Amino acid sequence: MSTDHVLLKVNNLKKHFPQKSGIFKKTKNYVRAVDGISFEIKEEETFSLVGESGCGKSTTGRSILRLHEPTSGEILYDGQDILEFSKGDFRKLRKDLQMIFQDPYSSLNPRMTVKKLLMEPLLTHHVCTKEEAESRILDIAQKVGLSKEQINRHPHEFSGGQRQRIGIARALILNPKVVILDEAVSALDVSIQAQILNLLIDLQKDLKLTYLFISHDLNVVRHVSDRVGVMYLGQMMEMAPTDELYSNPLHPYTESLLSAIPSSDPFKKKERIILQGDVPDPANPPSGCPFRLRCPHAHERCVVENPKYQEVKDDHWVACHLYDNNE
Amino acid sequence: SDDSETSGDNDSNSDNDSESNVEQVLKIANDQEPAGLDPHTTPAHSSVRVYSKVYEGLVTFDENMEVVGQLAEDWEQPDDSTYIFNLVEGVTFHNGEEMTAEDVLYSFERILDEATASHIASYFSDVTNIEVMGDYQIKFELEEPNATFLTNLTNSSAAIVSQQVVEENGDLQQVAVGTGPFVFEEWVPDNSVTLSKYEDYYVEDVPKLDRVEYYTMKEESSRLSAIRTGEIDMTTLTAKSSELLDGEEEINIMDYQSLEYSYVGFNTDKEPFNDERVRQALSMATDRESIVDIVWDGDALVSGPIAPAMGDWSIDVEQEAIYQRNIDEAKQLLADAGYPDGFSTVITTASTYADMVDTAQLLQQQWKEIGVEAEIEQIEWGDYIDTWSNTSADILIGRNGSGTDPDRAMNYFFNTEGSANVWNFSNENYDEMVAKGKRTIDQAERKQVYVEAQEELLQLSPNLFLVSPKNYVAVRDGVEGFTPYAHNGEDIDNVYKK
Amino acid sequence: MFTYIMRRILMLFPVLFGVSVFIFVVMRVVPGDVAQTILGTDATPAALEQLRNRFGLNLPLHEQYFNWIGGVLTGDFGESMRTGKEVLPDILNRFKLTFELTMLSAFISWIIAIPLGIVAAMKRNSKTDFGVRIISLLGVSVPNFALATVLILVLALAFSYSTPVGYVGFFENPVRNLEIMIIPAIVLGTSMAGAVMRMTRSSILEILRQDFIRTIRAKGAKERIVIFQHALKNAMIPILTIIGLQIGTLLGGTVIIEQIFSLPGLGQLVLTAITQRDFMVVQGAVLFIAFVFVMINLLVDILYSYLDPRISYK
Amino acid sequence: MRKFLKRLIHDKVGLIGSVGVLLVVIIGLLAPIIAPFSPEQMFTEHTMEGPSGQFIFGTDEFGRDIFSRIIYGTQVSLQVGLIAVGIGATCGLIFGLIAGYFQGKADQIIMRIMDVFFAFPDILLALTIVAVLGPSLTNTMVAIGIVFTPVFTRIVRGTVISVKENEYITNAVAIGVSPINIILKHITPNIMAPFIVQITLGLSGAILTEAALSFLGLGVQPPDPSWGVMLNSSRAYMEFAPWTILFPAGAIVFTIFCFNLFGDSLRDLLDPKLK
Amino acid sequence: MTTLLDINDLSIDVEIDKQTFNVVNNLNLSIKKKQKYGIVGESGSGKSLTSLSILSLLPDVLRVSNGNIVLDKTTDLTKLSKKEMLNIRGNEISMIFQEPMTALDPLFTIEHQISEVLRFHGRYTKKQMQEMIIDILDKVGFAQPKKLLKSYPHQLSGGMRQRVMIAMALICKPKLLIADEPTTALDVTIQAQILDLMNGLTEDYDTSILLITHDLGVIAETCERVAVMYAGTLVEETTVKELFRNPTHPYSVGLLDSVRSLGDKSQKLYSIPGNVPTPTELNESGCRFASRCPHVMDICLAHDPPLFPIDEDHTSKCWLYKDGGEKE
Ligand SMILES: Nc1ncnc2c1ncn2[C@@H]1O[C@H](COP(=O)(O)OP(=O)(O)OP(=O)(O)O)[C@@H](O)[C@H]1O
Ligand SMILES: Nc1ncnc2c1ncn2[C@@H]1O[C@H](COP(=O)(O)OP(=O)(O)OP(=O)(O)O)[C@@H](O)[C@H]1O
Ligand SMILES: [Mg+2]
Ligand SMILES: [Mg+2]
Repeated sequence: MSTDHVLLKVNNLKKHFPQKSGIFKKTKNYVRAVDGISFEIKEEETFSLVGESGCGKSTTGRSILRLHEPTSGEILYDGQDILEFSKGDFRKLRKDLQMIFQDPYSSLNPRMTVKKLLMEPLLTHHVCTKEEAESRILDIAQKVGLSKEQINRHPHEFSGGQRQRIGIARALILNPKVVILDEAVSALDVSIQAQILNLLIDLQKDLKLTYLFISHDLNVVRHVSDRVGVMYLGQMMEMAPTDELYSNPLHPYTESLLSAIPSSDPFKKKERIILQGDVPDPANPPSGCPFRLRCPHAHERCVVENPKYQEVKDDHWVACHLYDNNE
Repeated sequence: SDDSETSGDNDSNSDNDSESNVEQVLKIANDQEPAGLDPHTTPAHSSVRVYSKVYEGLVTFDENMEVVGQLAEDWEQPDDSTYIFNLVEGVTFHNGEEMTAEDVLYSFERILDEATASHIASYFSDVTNIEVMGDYQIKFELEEPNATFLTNLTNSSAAIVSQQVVEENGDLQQVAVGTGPFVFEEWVPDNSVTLSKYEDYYVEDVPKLDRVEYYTMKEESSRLSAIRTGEIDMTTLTAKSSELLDGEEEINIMDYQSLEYSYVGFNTDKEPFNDERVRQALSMATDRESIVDIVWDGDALVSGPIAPAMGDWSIDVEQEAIYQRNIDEAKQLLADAGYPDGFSTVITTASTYADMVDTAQLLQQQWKEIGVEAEIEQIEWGDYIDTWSNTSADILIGRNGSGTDPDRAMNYFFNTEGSANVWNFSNENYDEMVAKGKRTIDQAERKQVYVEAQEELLQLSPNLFLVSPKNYVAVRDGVEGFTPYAHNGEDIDNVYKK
Repeated sequence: MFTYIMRRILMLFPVLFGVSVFIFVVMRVVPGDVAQTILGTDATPAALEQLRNRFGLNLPLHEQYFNWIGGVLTGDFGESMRTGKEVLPDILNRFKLTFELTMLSAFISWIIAIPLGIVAAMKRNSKTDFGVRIISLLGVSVPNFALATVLILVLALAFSYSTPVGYVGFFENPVRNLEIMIIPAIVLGTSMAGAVMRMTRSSILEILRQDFIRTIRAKGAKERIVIFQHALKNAMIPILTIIGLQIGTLLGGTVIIEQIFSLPGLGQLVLTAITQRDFMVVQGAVLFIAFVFVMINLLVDILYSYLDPRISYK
Repeated sequence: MRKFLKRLIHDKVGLIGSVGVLLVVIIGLLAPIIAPFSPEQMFTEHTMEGPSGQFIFGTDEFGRDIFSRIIYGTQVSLQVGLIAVGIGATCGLIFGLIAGYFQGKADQIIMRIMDVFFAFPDILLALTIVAVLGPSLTNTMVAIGIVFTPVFTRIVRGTVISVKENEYITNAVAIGVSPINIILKHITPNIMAPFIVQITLGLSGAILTEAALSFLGLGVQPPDPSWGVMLNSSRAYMEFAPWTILFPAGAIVFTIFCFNLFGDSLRDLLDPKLK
Repeated sequence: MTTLLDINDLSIDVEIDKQTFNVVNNLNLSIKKKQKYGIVGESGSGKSLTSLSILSLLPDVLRVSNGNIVLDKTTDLTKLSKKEMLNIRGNEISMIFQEPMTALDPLFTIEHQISEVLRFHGRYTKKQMQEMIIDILDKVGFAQPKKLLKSYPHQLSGGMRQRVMIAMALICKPKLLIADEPTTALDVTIQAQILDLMNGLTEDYDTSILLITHDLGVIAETCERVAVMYAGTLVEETTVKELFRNPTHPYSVGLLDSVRSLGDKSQKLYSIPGNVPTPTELNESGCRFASRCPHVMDICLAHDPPLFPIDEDHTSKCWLYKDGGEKE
């Protein structure tokens, strides 16, 4: 599917949100939402980020689009570090980097018609004249399965699935290269979710898109991605091609995550690893390995030392002391 | 409650009820808060009504507005410009100290001292020398004969104060220690002032009251309701409200012609008001009767520069041609002055006084008929005073007290040099007339001077003199011995409760 | 908590500084001259000049400001130009009345508004609700000076009653004091009640829609407990906000009522001072009112944290 | 919009409010046609007459027709309300948008200034402003407008901050829309609901404040027939000419009542949470 | 096993703008003692309303228009007075909700909120209550239950809150626990934790469970019997195993297909075309699924099918099974 050309490369990305308190707004502490992650996405590939709520998936996605200014790190799009761009210049680059949002209800301005919503990106980037825009709108609407009559309606007149199609059309109308899908189907019912996923997969092929797919639904991730990264508490725990990851998880966290997926088969009761405790607060992460508090294999070393993130097999990366010797 | 008690008393044992039974406390409601208590620096009427009960001057007016002695037993005039006063002996200040000629000297020195910034300093600016001739004798020497000197001395602000008290307190704004019939007790700002009887007062049997309480009640409706329910014994009212109380059995309304008159003042430097024809035209366009009817409910007299309450001093203005409404002639005058189609102007007045605002509205309508289109600008009191003193308005509506001597009304307001001549008005002939009035000691002669001066002034019309209202006092049954006069509307020295 | 309060108090300074500059400048811009208003029409120019000098009105503006504000910082608010009295004691004295009036009115408004608001919320869309909404709107629609005047007249004519004259402080004679204050407080209270009633109704409704109310019901709670323990406590935060604002506004907004009922409060002081151009008093009083207003906001914020464990100030 | 109107009509309370508001506005617009006399015309023969066939609300102390004055007063009061609220709302909108969208320093500065005004008691602030500018219709409007600015600023700022949380704003940023366009096209239309509600409530507040200023003698200038002026100047006659106060008071209460009803049900209708 | 709860012909109507729409239509189901019963269906199919109606917790605009809900074969819950219902709630039947973040009153301590249940339904001393609370908190897996007593909800994570909810629901040892999407808002690992806990505890307490979810996987892992709902109607009812082995109703089939095809990357995901109709869009007569059904027949448009028995333990509301048994 994908070419070998690395389109997007994230190097040691960090995003620390200052926790401001008091009226003097002194920064007391930082939420280490993303704490040094690296990955790369090849052209026309789907790379997924999974992990529990609050582990920093969205922050990663948003940092890439500079919807938050990252604290440090590099984000290379087609070889150029986008963090070097001025805000104004980057606004032009946004044409290539688009995003589809989780909530189809709140991510569309309720006061604009579909047509206006689709027109806005075209006008913003001056990519075509108004007349051309009309035909491009009709074109993309048809691609995502919206009829000609529907484009004069307001978002609230559509169902969730249809709204998500509008969101997709809006992101794709500029012919972007990279699309970040932050929980793009999580809010939808199963059968609607299936419709949208089919659409996304088709569009990727048609338009040669590169996807960064963010989700906590491991079944969905498995279905759409080429490679998967597992995040925990702002750090990358494991990264591997999809099949490798699902069939041969190395990190204890990945293992428990996969075992926790409710299987849709009542006949195969599998052995489940039930983790104790909750995801720690990223403002006060534990010392050493971030997962150690819930890890069934935790030992002393995990308390003092954060395991190195290393490639243990071909294209299979993991950060766990269990694999330290597998150099 | 209080009122049922008092009224019950009155009904049951009306005559044989002795004074001792009733608390001799008089409660008076006023519409304004005293501005301060220093008689030498506080001209506000709301203050005068209080400090005039505590302080006394050398002389005062009797009921007939004749000058009689007060702290001065009598006086002699070695020549027309010298006065020697013999003081009453044994008068004490409320702090027990005796009042002597030294105190009189100190009081006038204080008035004349620029640092005091006294508003009546100008009254005595022609005093060249004051000399203590003994403990109970003092001499005043004037620059030239001055017919107004004695009248000026009757002013409540020409009060005799105690040097010791001034020195103890810095000024007299918050304290009041005089020789008068009442002792100052307490002032609760924006609420009340309490006076009590001065037991050692030098006049026998005065005062009759044990205590007087003045309450500040700015709202007419509150005063009305308080007098109705007997919360207070006495209050001043507007004509309209006094009508409301007419029917009430337990309340008596007393009225008297005031010394005030309302006027329209012009900036006589400014076009078109620098032309006396314009001013005359406006006078003829003014329907003073309807001001009497509408603004004052019929209870006012058309007035010239000297209010009718001044008796003989004032002329009968009703017959004056310039007081007759005559639209045609007014238009003719305007046309002569070069305004055949009238003009537009602004009438400025103080928002604080409803009667001024009402008058302005009436004039606006009346003047429309000769083509004068006026806008009304109401300004708030502080601003108004400022506007008045700077003559920054073209037309100002106001009220003047014509004082107790015609000199004030004539000289002070309209002499080219007059301190209250804010109208930029100047007429040599007129200036001579009023100067003569001031110098003339002979009463009959003096009167004649002022009759002529008034007629001259009406013709020149630097102001349009409008009407002089009545004042009303509502008094509850049981308050005896109260008679208001134009020059002393609130004399309570002989008041008692039954 | 303590440090929070201290910091908040520090934060007062910029606002109060702004208020002080603003009122100072405004008072200098206002047309009208204190000397002239004091001395009236009979004053000589020399006397006027004398008076202006005495008040330091001839100094450059910034010097006047720093003289004043320097005094204020050391607790010396200067002297009234009109009466020569010290400004701060006078303000504090008047404030007692205004504060009592404010609190009394607020109290009256709560005992009317909160129960009615609750009832309206509980019987949403019923006749009762409709009635309560109308009453509350009428409450805010009637200008309180009109209500006061009508009330004075009706009481005098129909019941031969008028509030006693002569103000006495609460601690001197509580009964008489309350008798004097009750009618004005009722007038102010009814006009405040409308807003509180609306806020109570809508926040209770809002709370009743929340998920946790369903949980409480599912536990088997009686409606009484749902409303009074849970809904009301949760609704208190927005209600408190509006109450805080109202009390703050009233502190400077009782002018008219004070005037009508002849109460020697802060409002009258300021009003008289404004008309007489008594700069020192206006400046001092406005600064003081602003200070109290900000303090009340602080108090409300602190109350929040007592009510709501989620709000904690450190 | 049609749906909205339908719901408005279904809400009885709102219906009364909207009809009332409409009525007041129409009366204001058509004042010269409806009023039988000029508001300033004095029938000196007919002072202080009770309601009659000729003067249906009676006459005042100058013999002016109270009915006509009230009708024209509608114009004045609406004008005070609209312009005062217009000033307050416009300033509030601009400040609130800037403070809410850009936050940081701009926010700090704007909000601190607003705090200063907010800490000023309303009436005193209006009073001082009118004292500075001098009382007149225009200055009253300006004063009330300034008094209202902090309230509008706060409401706009608060709403902007919450609207900014919406994903569609992030969406627009992600697409590359410039801040100006985000404010104009995405934020402004979406803060309108609470803003409009505040406007309707502000209108009634302005009319009341004008009346209060008139009480203190600082409001609209006679002979302009503002209700506040009428109410204030006739308080003295309440007892023997109750009509002089009854009708202006009624006009104020009715108008404010309707504006409040209208604003209240608008708030219910525009608040998605209450649906 | 004896029946615990019988829902007979339950219909629920909603009133919008003076118009009445039907949102739950003639629903029948019955839960046995100690049984774990699941209801699945897409969003808006009426699952929550059904569960809320059991405890008369429906919002004002909604009301039960037909049918009854019988507890223990004796008590008709729809006929109970308000007071009698208070006795059932939290005591005989308790309920937990989807959103753990908002289901607890933010202003009261955990202890207060749990102790309320005890106070509403019995007389205990303070000490007794505290002991009982500590005991149940311990059971739901809190390591230091004592410390938790004085905490406020905002100090807890979503999983912890949900466990508090479970503790609250079980403290009176209810006969039935209704769990409306108890884990939807939670992460998979936490979800596993909670489901595990519910499974274990209800066994200890002999409590039946009515589990509502849209996740077939959750049903498969937890429940014994299942009802599939679509647009306010029950379309299929059987054991969980039977449903997965032999789904009969075209909607159930579609649902299972879309879930299962997720595994298979090579194929297109299966999806049922169209959307669940909103109450206002429902056509009066005919099968509510007809518009999206791949097997739609004339009769489906005209007449609403009854529940046809497939076999003794399996019913399906589809004209295809008019004659029972196998698909045509
Ligand atoms: N704007 C922000 N300011 C402060 N903290 C933030 C902000 N956005 C996110 N965080 C914190 O950063 C952490 C990571 O958040 P993020 O939204 O990236 O997680 P996520 O993996 O996307 O979770 P979810 O699955 O819930 O969407 C969380 O603890 C969150 O509270
Ligand atoms: N308060 C209400 N007012 C009006 N309609 C409602 C109300 N609550 C629910 N409905 C309607 O009733 C239908 C069933 O709702 P219900 O909440 O039972 O669905 P659900 O199956 O629980 O869905 P979800 O999975 O989204 O929770 C929906 O179409 C919904 O629109
Ligand atoms: Mg996220
Ligand atoms: Mg539900």
